[in-house]
Parts: sequence; structure tokens; C-alpha cells
Amino acid sequence: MRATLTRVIVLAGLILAAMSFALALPLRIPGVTVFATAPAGSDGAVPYLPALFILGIMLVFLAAVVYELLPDRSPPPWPPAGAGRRR
Amino acid sequence: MARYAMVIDLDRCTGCRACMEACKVENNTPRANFWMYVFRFEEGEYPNTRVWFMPRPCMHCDNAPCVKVCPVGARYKRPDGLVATDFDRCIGCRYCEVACPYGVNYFNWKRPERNQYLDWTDAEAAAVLAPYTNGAVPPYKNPDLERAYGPERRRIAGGGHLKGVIEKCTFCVHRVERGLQPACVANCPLFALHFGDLDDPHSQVSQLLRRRSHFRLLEEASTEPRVYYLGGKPPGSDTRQIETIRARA
Amino acid sequence: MKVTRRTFVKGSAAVGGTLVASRFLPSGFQTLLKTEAAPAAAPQEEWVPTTCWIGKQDCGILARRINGRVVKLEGHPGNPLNVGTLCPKGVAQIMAIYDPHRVRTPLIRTNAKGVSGQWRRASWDEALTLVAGKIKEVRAKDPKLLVWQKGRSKGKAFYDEAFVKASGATKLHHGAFCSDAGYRASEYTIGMSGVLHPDFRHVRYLLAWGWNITNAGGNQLCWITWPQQLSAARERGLKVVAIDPRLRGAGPFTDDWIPIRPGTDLAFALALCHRLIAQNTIDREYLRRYTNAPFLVQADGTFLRIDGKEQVWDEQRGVARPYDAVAVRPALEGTFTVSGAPVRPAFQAFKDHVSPYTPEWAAQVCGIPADAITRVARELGEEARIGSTTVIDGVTLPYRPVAIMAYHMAQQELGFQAVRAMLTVMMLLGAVGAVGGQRIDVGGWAIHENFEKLDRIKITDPPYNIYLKDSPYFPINSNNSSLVARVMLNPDKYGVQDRPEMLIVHMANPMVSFASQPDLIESYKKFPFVVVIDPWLSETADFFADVVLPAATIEKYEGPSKASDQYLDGVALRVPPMQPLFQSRGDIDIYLDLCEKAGLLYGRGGYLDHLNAALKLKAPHRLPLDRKPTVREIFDRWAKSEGIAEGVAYFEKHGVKVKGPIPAAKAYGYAADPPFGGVRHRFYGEALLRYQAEMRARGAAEIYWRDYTPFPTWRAPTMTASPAEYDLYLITYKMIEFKQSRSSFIPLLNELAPRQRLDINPRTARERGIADGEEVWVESHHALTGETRKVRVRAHYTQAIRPDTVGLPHHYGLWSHPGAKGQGPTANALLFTGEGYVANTADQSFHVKVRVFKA
Amino acid sequence: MAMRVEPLPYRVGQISTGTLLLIVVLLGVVAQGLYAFSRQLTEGLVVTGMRDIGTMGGPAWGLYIAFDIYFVGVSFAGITTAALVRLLNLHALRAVSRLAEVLTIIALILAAFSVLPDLGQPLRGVVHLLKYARPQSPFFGTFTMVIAGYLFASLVYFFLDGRRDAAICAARAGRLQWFYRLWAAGYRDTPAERERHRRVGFWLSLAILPMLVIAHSTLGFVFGLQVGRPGWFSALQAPAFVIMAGVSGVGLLIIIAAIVRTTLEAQDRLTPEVFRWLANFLMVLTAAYIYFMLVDWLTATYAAPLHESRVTSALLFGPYARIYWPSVAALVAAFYLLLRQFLTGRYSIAVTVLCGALVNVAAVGKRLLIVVPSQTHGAMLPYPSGTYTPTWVEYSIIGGLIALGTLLYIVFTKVFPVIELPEARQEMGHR
Repeated sequence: MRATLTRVIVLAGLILAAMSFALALPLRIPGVTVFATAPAGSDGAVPYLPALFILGIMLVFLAAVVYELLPDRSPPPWPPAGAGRRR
Repeated sequence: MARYAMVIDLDRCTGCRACMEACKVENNTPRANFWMYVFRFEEGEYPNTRVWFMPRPCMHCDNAPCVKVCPVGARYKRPDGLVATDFDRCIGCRYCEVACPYGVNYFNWKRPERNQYLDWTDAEAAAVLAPYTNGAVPPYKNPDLERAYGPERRRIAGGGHLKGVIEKCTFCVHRVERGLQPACVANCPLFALHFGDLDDPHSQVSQLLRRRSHFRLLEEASTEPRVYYLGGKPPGSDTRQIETIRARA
Repeated sequence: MKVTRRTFVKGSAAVGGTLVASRFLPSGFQTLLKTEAAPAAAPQEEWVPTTCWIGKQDCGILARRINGRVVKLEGHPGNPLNVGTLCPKGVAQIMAIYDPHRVRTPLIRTNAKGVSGQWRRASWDEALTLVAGKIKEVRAKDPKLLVWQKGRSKGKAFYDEAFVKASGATKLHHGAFCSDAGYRASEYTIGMSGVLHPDFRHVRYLLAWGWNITNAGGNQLCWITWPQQLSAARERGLKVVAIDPRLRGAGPFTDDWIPIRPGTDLAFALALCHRLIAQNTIDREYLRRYTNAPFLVQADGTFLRIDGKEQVWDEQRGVARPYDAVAVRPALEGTFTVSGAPVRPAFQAFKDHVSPYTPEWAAQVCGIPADAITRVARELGEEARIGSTTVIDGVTLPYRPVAIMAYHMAQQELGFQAVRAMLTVMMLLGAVGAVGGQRIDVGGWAIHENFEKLDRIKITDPPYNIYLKDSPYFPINSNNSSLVARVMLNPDKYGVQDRPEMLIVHMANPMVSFASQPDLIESYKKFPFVVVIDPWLSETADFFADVVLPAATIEKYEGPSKASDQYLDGVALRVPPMQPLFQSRGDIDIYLDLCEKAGLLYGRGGYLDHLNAALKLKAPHRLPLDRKPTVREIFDRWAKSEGIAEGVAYFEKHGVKVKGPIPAAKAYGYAADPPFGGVRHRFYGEALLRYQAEMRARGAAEIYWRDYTPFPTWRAPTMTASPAEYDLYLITYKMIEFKQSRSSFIPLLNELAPRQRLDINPRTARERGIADGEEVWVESHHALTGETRKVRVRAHYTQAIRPDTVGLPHHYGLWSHPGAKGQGPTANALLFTGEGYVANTADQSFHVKVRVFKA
Repeated sequence: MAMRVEPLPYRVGQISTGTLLLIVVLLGVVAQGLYAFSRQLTEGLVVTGMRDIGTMGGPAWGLYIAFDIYFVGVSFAGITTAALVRLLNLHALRAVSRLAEVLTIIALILAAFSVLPDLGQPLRGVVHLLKYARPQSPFFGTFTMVIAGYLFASLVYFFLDGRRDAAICAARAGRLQWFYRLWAAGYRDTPAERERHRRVGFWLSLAILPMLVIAHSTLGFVFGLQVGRPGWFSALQAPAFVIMAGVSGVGLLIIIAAIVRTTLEAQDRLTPEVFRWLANFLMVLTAAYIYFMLVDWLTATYAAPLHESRVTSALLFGPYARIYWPSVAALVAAFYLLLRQFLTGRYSIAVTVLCGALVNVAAVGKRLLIVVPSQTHGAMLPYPSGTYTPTWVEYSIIGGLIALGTLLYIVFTKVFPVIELPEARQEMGHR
């Protein structure tokens, strides 16, 4: 349960970051590469995308807090078998 | 959609700097800001001295480094090729300025009343002129510069608006949108400056570029400037600037 | 303009809102809000045609006015002088209009003169009453004791003519600091008033002789007109040779730079003559028909005259005949005997005269390679295409596409003769008045009264007036105010009795802008009452004015001014683009009131009467002599009198009236009827010899008469007698950024060039251990008196100046305007005036030997 | 509960007169910085020595940006050390890991603060960056990755890593007990919790390490991607930034560790062994940086284009030589001393601290030399060379920031054990 939630948060954070990053790039005009200067102005699709991006990154790390702080009900399936092998 | 460009005929330029002044008055740019700057150059040694002149507006690059680096999209490229600065957006980080190889950006180091010619915080000067200028700073304040331009309706014209933002040559967007030539081009006493649409094969700029050999400044930086120079050659390693303007804000 | 109550309330509410916001919000927060002000009403935008006020030629201007406030001055596209463009000064003068340091009210002095002024503000009525009272008082004694001095005043008819004539004042002007030596030389030699410029539409080879192509005006017109024509000519293939110690930024416009030593232009021109004759590239036809070159000269230098008629040697008949005899074929060369006495044509005399002036000789004098001279002479000879013709306006005319552009370079000790020698070069080539050739006056081919006047020598007995008019010292006289200063300091020496009692300085600042500043400072103390009419408190006003009358700048009616670029003819008028600022008034308004209060306005011989004449007003547009008109009314009458039915309204709407192209018959001497106005050009200046004789007879010293020679004759300039340690020549020059000495306080301009600088060749500087930008002393030396003067400036390295020459721009040295403080000295503080440093025509020389050392 | 009077370890909660005096002085310096900042807010950046590139002959970026890079660089130390401890099981360095984490967090806060005075519109900076920031701009990385991601990740790590000690502290009564309880967030140091924390720590370290490389590289990209500024455009910028960050960060960590060792009497924890590790680490990083510098030298002098060589000559022989050569000398000297220690095996804390100081002096110098000369002497059109003399405002603001950082550090040491409490002590706190 806790591990699932952590995974969801990590995933949500990554998706949020990736989506807001992509939307912030003006990729609307065909033939214009990412680094070219889009003629129609260089704004993102909507405002506050950078804030969402940061939020996404933060969410990823916040997952660690969630994982460690949430009360442990069931044996944790997280981390995946490989990681736990250490020691 | 037009594709605007400027063509500068170095064979005609006398280095008089009238373009700089026309720009300043038209755009109300602050003291020591030269959106249009005219280099006076000397090469060689007496008596084989060569003197020549080179106006330097903003190059309005197609691959503008300043547009690339602007963190907030205040500097942007318009569909007609003008590189604009939204002074309502700019945060004043000056990244565009350090990215630009041409040195065309000017930052408002001072607050507007102190940024212009004469200190308008000086109560006496302000009071003396108020009846004639309605308190306008500078006294020749151009009302067109406050308006929004382009389909995106952003305020991009003129200079000296507020402290802590970057400004530069706009190709006189407020004039161009009214079908006029930029102030420097319109005023050039030697008709050395030309402005027009590269997509129109009959425009003067297109014809000049077809007819005469030309270069652009710092082509090696692949900035794809929209300013073309006719005649002469780019400044080289032995090109010295003379009669340098050293005004600082 | 019209503010209804509602818009006013709305407007003030908006202002109030912003105020409240700014009170409670840190300014940073406001910047987050977009503040695009939606204007309550569209601003009222108007374009007022007017003319430039800052320059000399009154370029056409369109003033953009928003709600009654001028926001920009743009070039008037319809004015032939500037075709829609303006120079930097023209654009930047907007800041001069709005200068809070303008004189805002009439001022009356409250402290002693000779030091910086303290002032009391006065009403116009009080100030004008005071000045008018003084005028009356002085005129009652002798009108000549009223001295009226102008600098760059416009509207000549109103000031130079009507006021001077109505008041009978002694007039001083600035010509002797400009190019008057060249004017006198041209007036005397060709009969045209001006210096030298080419027929730019057709010229193919130009000697830019001391012409500051990229920074200053040229003959008669401002900078903007000449470079436009030069640039167009170059695109047609014009070759330009710059003869100048300093390249003056003429780089891209020059094919060949000949860095001549300052003050040796005469030697260069004589060597050119030598070569032209040796090459036999001479337009003999022109010399025979239109000059006095074939006139027979006797051994004593005078013309052989029979029955009062000058004689030529008829080659066919082998006898001397009157020059205007039918079918005469005058000889140019040879020595003949008439009535037992040897005679030779003036041309032969000239050939003999210039035979020692070889290129090798001149190369030594001028400090340039001899082949530079031979090269120029060869190219001149080839490019002149002697014998060729072309068709202009259906008339076949000689085609000689070579010319000289020279103007301010005339102001040197040998200036008068140097310009005469240049004209001689052009006469030898037959280029004067030919297509593509030498022109002198942009106004067309009209013979100036001085052509005859200067030939009729007028030297009177003392007493002389303050500028030594008709004296044996400077019989051809260009009215030099610096010389006036010397005279006033020592009047008895020159036989001068007049002690001027009152001085009106109109738009002039002699303290700074005329040569030999120390002399001027001393002498102006001698004027008991000084009135200055000026928009600014000039240095002259600061030190010497009793009353300062604030004139408006561009915001006034003034004119009419010629709007001709030598091809199109036109006339323009200055129209106020806004009300005069502060309490300033248009200059003409000031003169009208002053004349009225001084009792000079009405009636026959009054100001209005003279104005009718000066403006050539025709009935029924003549001004009534019993009523004071408004300035606008005067111009309305003038315009109507000129055949413009709308009157002044035409100019208020269009600014300029272009009359049309100047016909060939007016533009080319050959096409004039009769050709060249029916005069013979004075290849040989016989009268100059007669001047010399008269001067010597009256006991004038050699220094005064030595340059009165019929042919230009080389001698070393006086300055070269300075000791060897004064090893550098100082020249002065103009910068495009400023107009004379009255614009360096305009902040838009002075940020471009904030400080005085000494142009110096890096080689010269390094020899003296002077780094670029370092402070140096420049010390000048008077070769005759040994006096030295020095100033401190910064060195400015340039490879575009001779190593034995240093250059200082004018424009600097102001102290009374806060915007001009600390800019450094004027070059005039180093220059000397008087004998040895003025030409034989009293024209000021701007050359002096100096030494430069680290400060 | 009231009977427990045993003081908290490492002088937490005890403030000596000396410390108080130091705090007052630091507050004064901060106040001066604030005053300078207020002057700058009123009058604009004209009060600084910066001016426009080109005709004004100034650098548009100066001390603020140089110190921004420096602060970000210093932040390298914390997380790296912590991560290395975690990933490589370097128990020897456990004692400095919290010292380093605090350093990272404070340095990042200072970095964020030092950008603000550089902005012409600081308030807009905050709002518009959140609203409009563009991924195309190299600033995007600095702003999102460094300030937000890196700082947040560090805080998370720091928070989780401190829970055990917080729990120990929370066992005692005191004014800050609530704070310790809050931080401990229910931590009871059960084996399960320890295991869970170990796991989280491992994964966090793994996630943070690339963050670190990205963060320092993005900062390098701010300069390295600019073709318009000779001296900047180089692929080496990003790695060099990472390395220089390490050099300055580890150097500063050494200094802080030495100070803490004496003032907090932590000789038992901060053993010479710790300093030996840090010294060797610093040696390797310094060596790497010197290598980069030599490569850079060779490239810039052997076949540099005109404009590049102008910047190089300004650095090597021009007006910047008096910063450049001392910086190089400091680096080389530090490397020499560290190498000698390594070869002889005779380590001295004093020498190591000296090296830390030397490399930090060099780091500040090099930061300034990366930022400024390419602007004043890197014009690609024939503008005259510029000059830059920082004004009192800039010095005051930077001084204020450093004082603020120091203050925060001191305050932290007074509220929390700055060295991880030893295993032995945990019984005492364990109820």
C-alpha cells in the first residue's frame, strides 16, 4: 500500500515534470526544431508550466518522505527485490 | 507575412551618427543607450590610413542567441522577423545581453526619471518645463511607445520605460506597423540605410541584395542576422575604433 | 488642447488611482501589473513644417506635435536642402528647445562686469525700455557708436539689413572666422560671391581641399546637402583627392589622401599651375576670351592701356590692339615691344612667375612627395577633357568635369591668395562655369558688387572705424571681430577715434567662438553697455552683458531662407511648431518692440521702411509705415508679394516653396547671357598691385601690403618663424556632433563627444611619451611678439593626421551652461590674431605653431 | 521530565558570549547588505559597478553571478559526501555528513538569494520564472534543477537523515522539544525503521547524484552554450563546473569541519582520519581541475580565434592577471601540499585546512574570471575593452549573504547536533 503510493507519487511527479516540460516548449510550428526560436513567440502553451515542472520534480523526492513516514501496515513490497539485497 | 531586413550601404555612410540621434528621440532611449551605434574605424598607419564607418543596429537575427536564452520569453521573434522585447515580461536578468555577440542590448540601470537626459527628479527643472510638457519625461516623450503591438498585443516599443529591464533596437516596430520606415532609416542624410521586405522581390532591399555583394556581421556565429552590409568588409583584426563613445549610464 | 470637464475628471481619477497605488504598493509590485494605458482620447497629432534653427542653412523640418507638445523633428522631404533627413544636431536640437537652462525671462545685471554675472529678473517692458533708452542716447551722439554684432542670426532682412540700416549701427559679423578670405578672392577674381564647390551632377574629379567631407559643411551650404551630392557623384564614378593635413574622416569618400603641411596650400596650387602649363593642359580659348590673361602687362606690372583700354597682342597682325577689338587673336605667350617698351601677356608673366614653383620645390614646402603633385596635375589635365563639350538644357557647353571644394581652409594667413591660386588652377583648365566644373555661388551666375568695388581702390585718411574699413592696413576687409578687439585695446596705433558706447550681441558668443580669446576678454570690457539677445546665457552675456533678452529657439517665425541645393531653387520659412517657451520671444518680435521704443520703427528711414526694401515687398503688400505689424503679418505680406496667394498660410502648411530647377543659363557661367555676366576673370590682379602701391604710399608697413600681389606669390607664413621647439602645427576643425560653440551643452550631443581632445599622430605622441587619452599641455607661440598661450587637453591618437600637425576641434570651452562644464578649453584660447595671424584681408588664420608636452 | 538536566550534545542550545557577539556582528553585516539592497531597489542597478556590454564597456554580470556560481559550487560538498557515505559505505566520513548537508542547503539558499539582487526586477523574477520559464533557456536548469530540485532533494535527504538524532534530542525536555518531535516525526529507531531509512537513503542518494551532475552542468551550460562570448563557448564548461564545485565544496567542508572540531570539541568524531579522507578527495578534484585548466590553456593559446585569444591575453597578461595568477598559484600550492601529504603519508589538519582555504580563494577568483573577462574583453565587434570595479553595494550584498549563511550555520549548530550522534548514545535516548 505504502509502496504503491510511493510509486504512484514518483510516477505522477515524473509525468507532471515531463508533461509540463514538453508543453513549455513551443513545438507548435512544423519544421521548427526545439532550439529554434518559434516565430509566434516563445511562450509555453499555458502559464505556470515551470511551476508544475518544479512541482513534479519535488513530488518525486517527496515520495521518499511518504515512503519513510507512512505507517507500515503490510510488509513492504518496496523496494523491489534487487535493492533490498544489499547487506 | 513580410520578412523585414535592413540593408546598410557602407559606401555611403559618413559616420555622422544622425541615425543614433533619430533613434534616441524617436524611441526616447535613456542616456548612454545606443540602440543604433555608429562605429568610426581606422586601419593602417599614416599616411596609408583608411577611415570608415559602420552603423550597428540590432541584427534581428533569425537564430537569435538572445531569444534562445531568455528565461521568460520576454525576448521573442515575431513572424515578420523583428526581435522584440516585452518590457512587461522582462525580469532583468541580462542573459540576452551576455548572449548577444553584437553588444546591442541596453539595460535600464536607473529609474526612469534619472535615466533620461537631465535628472527629472530635479524639482526645479521639472517644474520649469511642466507647463509646456505636461510633466512628460523626457519632454519629447513619444506616446506611441506605450501601446501594444503585434497580434500578440505585447508592449515592445521604445525605451526607458521602467527600471531594471532590458531594451534594444526594435526596428521601430511602432513605425513599421504603421507602414513607416524605422527612424534611423528615414533620417539617414546619406540614404545609406534601407529597410524593407525580403519576400517582396521588388522591394529596395531585395533589389540591392541581388545587385550588390554584401556581408553580415559575425556570420561565423550562425546567428543569421537580418542586417546586411553593402560594400566594404567586416571589421578585421587591425580595425581600430576611433572617436569612441564612452558614455556610461 | 480642448479639455472638457468630463475628460479632465476622468483623467485626474486615473492619475489619482495610480498615485494611490504607488503610495501603498512597493514599486516592484506595480511592475507585475501590465499598465497599458488606454488613452482616454486619441492624442491630437499634428505635423508642423518649419526649418532647422541650429545649423546655418535652415534645412526643412517637419515637427511632430502631440497635444501641443513637439515630440520630434524630422527632415522635410520636400526641401531640396535635406530631402527628408536631418543631421545629428538637427535631430537633437529638440533637447535644446526643452532646455530648462535657457534664459527664461529678461535679465538685468546686478554685479560688476568682467566676472560671472548675477542677475535680476525683469519684465520685457522694463528691459526693452532700458535698452531702447540707451540706443536713443547713443544714437543721439553718433549712431556709429552703436555696434551690432551677429553670429549665426537668421532672417538677414530683419536684422543685418533693416535694423542695421534703421539704427545706423556699426555691424560686426562672423565672416572673418568662416571663409571670407575665399569670398573676397572669388568676388575679386571671378565676380561671384562664395568660395569653391563643384557642379556635383557632372564632376568626375574633385580636389577636396581642406573640405571636411564627413564632419562639416562646405561652400555656403550645410553638411547635409554637400555629402548627399558627393555620395551621388561618387556612385557615378567621381574620383576624390583629399588635400588636407588631417583626413577628417573622409576615408570612404577619398581615393587619394595628400596630407599637406598646414598653411602651404598656396605653394601646392602654384606647383599645380606650374605643371599644368608644363603639360600644356591649358584651356587657351577660355583664357583668351573670358579672362585678362592675354592683357599686356608692362614692366611695372600695370596693364598697357591705350585710350584707357587694356591691350592684347594680336597674333595675326603682330600688333597691340584693344582686347575687345573685332577679330582680334590675342597672344597668350611671348614678349613683345610696344612703343619701345617691353610688354608680355599676363599669361606669359604668370608662366614666368610660376617657373620656380616646381613640384620638387612645393614638395619641400608642403611636406609631401613631389609625385603627388605631378600625379594630381596629370589627372586634372586628363580629367578636364579640355575642348570637349556637352549639351545641357539644349545648350552646348564646355565640359570640364574637374573642380575644387574648398571653404573654411580659406582662413589662413595666405588664404586670400591661396584661393586665388586655386581659382587660377581652375582658370587654366577652363573649368570655371563649365559643366562639371568649378562653381562658386550656389545661387547662380550673378556678378557681386565687390567685383567692381574691390577693383576701385578705396583707402581713406584716418580716422578709421573699429574694424579698420578703408584703411591702409586692411583695405580689402572682412570685418574681423578679433581684430576689432586688438584695435580697441590700442586704437591710437591704427588711427581709430571711435569709442563704441553700446554693443548689441545677437546670437553670437565672441568670448568663446572667435579667435584669440584673451584679446576678446580684455576688449569687451571696453563696451560700456552690452545687450545680448540669445536663448542661453552665453559666456559673453555671463561676463559682459548688462541686459540679456531671451530669444526663442525654433519656436518662432523667421526667414525667409533660401532652400536651394544649387540645382533646385526654393524658399522656406521658419514657422513656430509651438509657443515660445518660458518668456522667450521670437527675435523679430524683439526687434520690432525695441525699434518702437527707440523711435526707430515708423516712418521713412525707419525699421518698417527698411524692411519693405529688404524683403523687396511690392505694393500693395508693402508694410504701412505707421502701424506695428505682427511678425506673421509681415511674412504674410512677403509671401503674397512673392506671388504666393495663400500668403504665410502656404508656408504654415507646406513649409517650403520649391520654385523649380535652376536653368542652365543661371547655373553655368558659359550659358549666362552674356557669358560669365559679361566680365573678364581676373587672371591677373592688377588692382592688387595698385593697392600695394597706395598702402606703401601711405606708410603702411610691409606686413600689411606684402600679400597684395597681382599673382599669388608664396612666402613662408609668419608662424613658421616661431622657435624650433614649437615644432608642431596646430589646426582646428569641426565635428559633426556640434554646431559652432553653441551646442556642446545639448546632452544628446555631448554624450557623443563629451570632451575636448587633441588629435595627434601616435608616432608624434610616443616620441613625447604621451599615451592615448593622456592629459597634455599645448602651448602656442606668437612668432612676432613671443607671447605664449597654453591649454590642457587629452591626447587622442589618430593615424589620420600628419605627424607634424595636431588638431583641436572647436565647439568646446563653454562655462556658463551647467551641461557644458568641464568639457575642456576652446581652441581659440591658443590662437592669435592681428598682424601675422590674419590674412591681408583681415581674415583670421586658424594656424599656429605649438609644442605639446605631458601634463 | 524536568530532572533531566544533561545538556544536549555538541553544545546545542548553549550560546556563549563569543557566539552571541559573533551573531550580533553577523546581523550587522546582514543589515548592511539589506540596506545596500534597498538602495539598489530604489535607484536601480546603477549603484553597482556593472554596465552594458558594448558601448558602455561594462560587464552585465558581475559579483552577484560570480558568487551565485560559487555558492552553487559549494553546495556540491554536502550531498556528494552524504551520497558517497551512503553508496560506498564510507563510514569514516559519516561524522561530516551532516556538516556537509547543512552546508549544501545553506549554500543553495544563498545561491537563490544572490540571483535576486542581480535581477533588475526581482519580484518579477520570482513570479515570471514560475509562470513563463522556458526550457530552451539554460537558465531553466539552474532555476528548476538547482534551486528547486537540488535544494528540495537535499532538504528531503537532510530531513530523513536527521530523524534519528531528532528523536534522541526530543527525548529531553527543553524549549525546542516540539521542534525535535516534529522533525523526528514519530521515529523510534526500530530495526524496521532503520532498515526503511537505509533503503530510502540509498535510493535518494542514487537519485540525487545525477541531479548533482545535472545541476552543476546546467550552470556550466549557462556559459558554455554561448557562442557570442569568447572564452565561454566550450564543451569543457559543464564538467569543469562540476569539478570546480567539488573543489570549493570539499575545501569549505574541510574548513567547517576543522572549526567545528575545535569549537564543539568534536575531536573524537572528527578524527584525523576524516580529514585524511577529505584531503585526498580534495587532492583528486584539484588535480582534475588543474588538468582541465591546462587543457583550456593549451587550446586558448595554441590556435585560438582572434576574439578568444584577446580574452586569454586579458586573463594572462591584462587587467585580470592580478586575479588570475594568484588563483592559479593558490590551486597549484594547494595541490602540492595535498600531494605531499599523500606521498609522505604525514597528514596535518592545519595544512589540509590551509589547502581548503587556498582552493576557495582560487574558486572565488576563478568564478569571477569566468564571468567577467569574457564580457569586458570578449567583444566580437571592435568595442573598447571594458572595466569592472564592484561598488560598495555589491560588496555589502555579497558580504551580507555570506554573513547570513554563517549565521544560519551557527544557528543550526545551536539547535541541532551538527554531527550525527554516535551509535553508543542512542541507548540514552531510547526509552
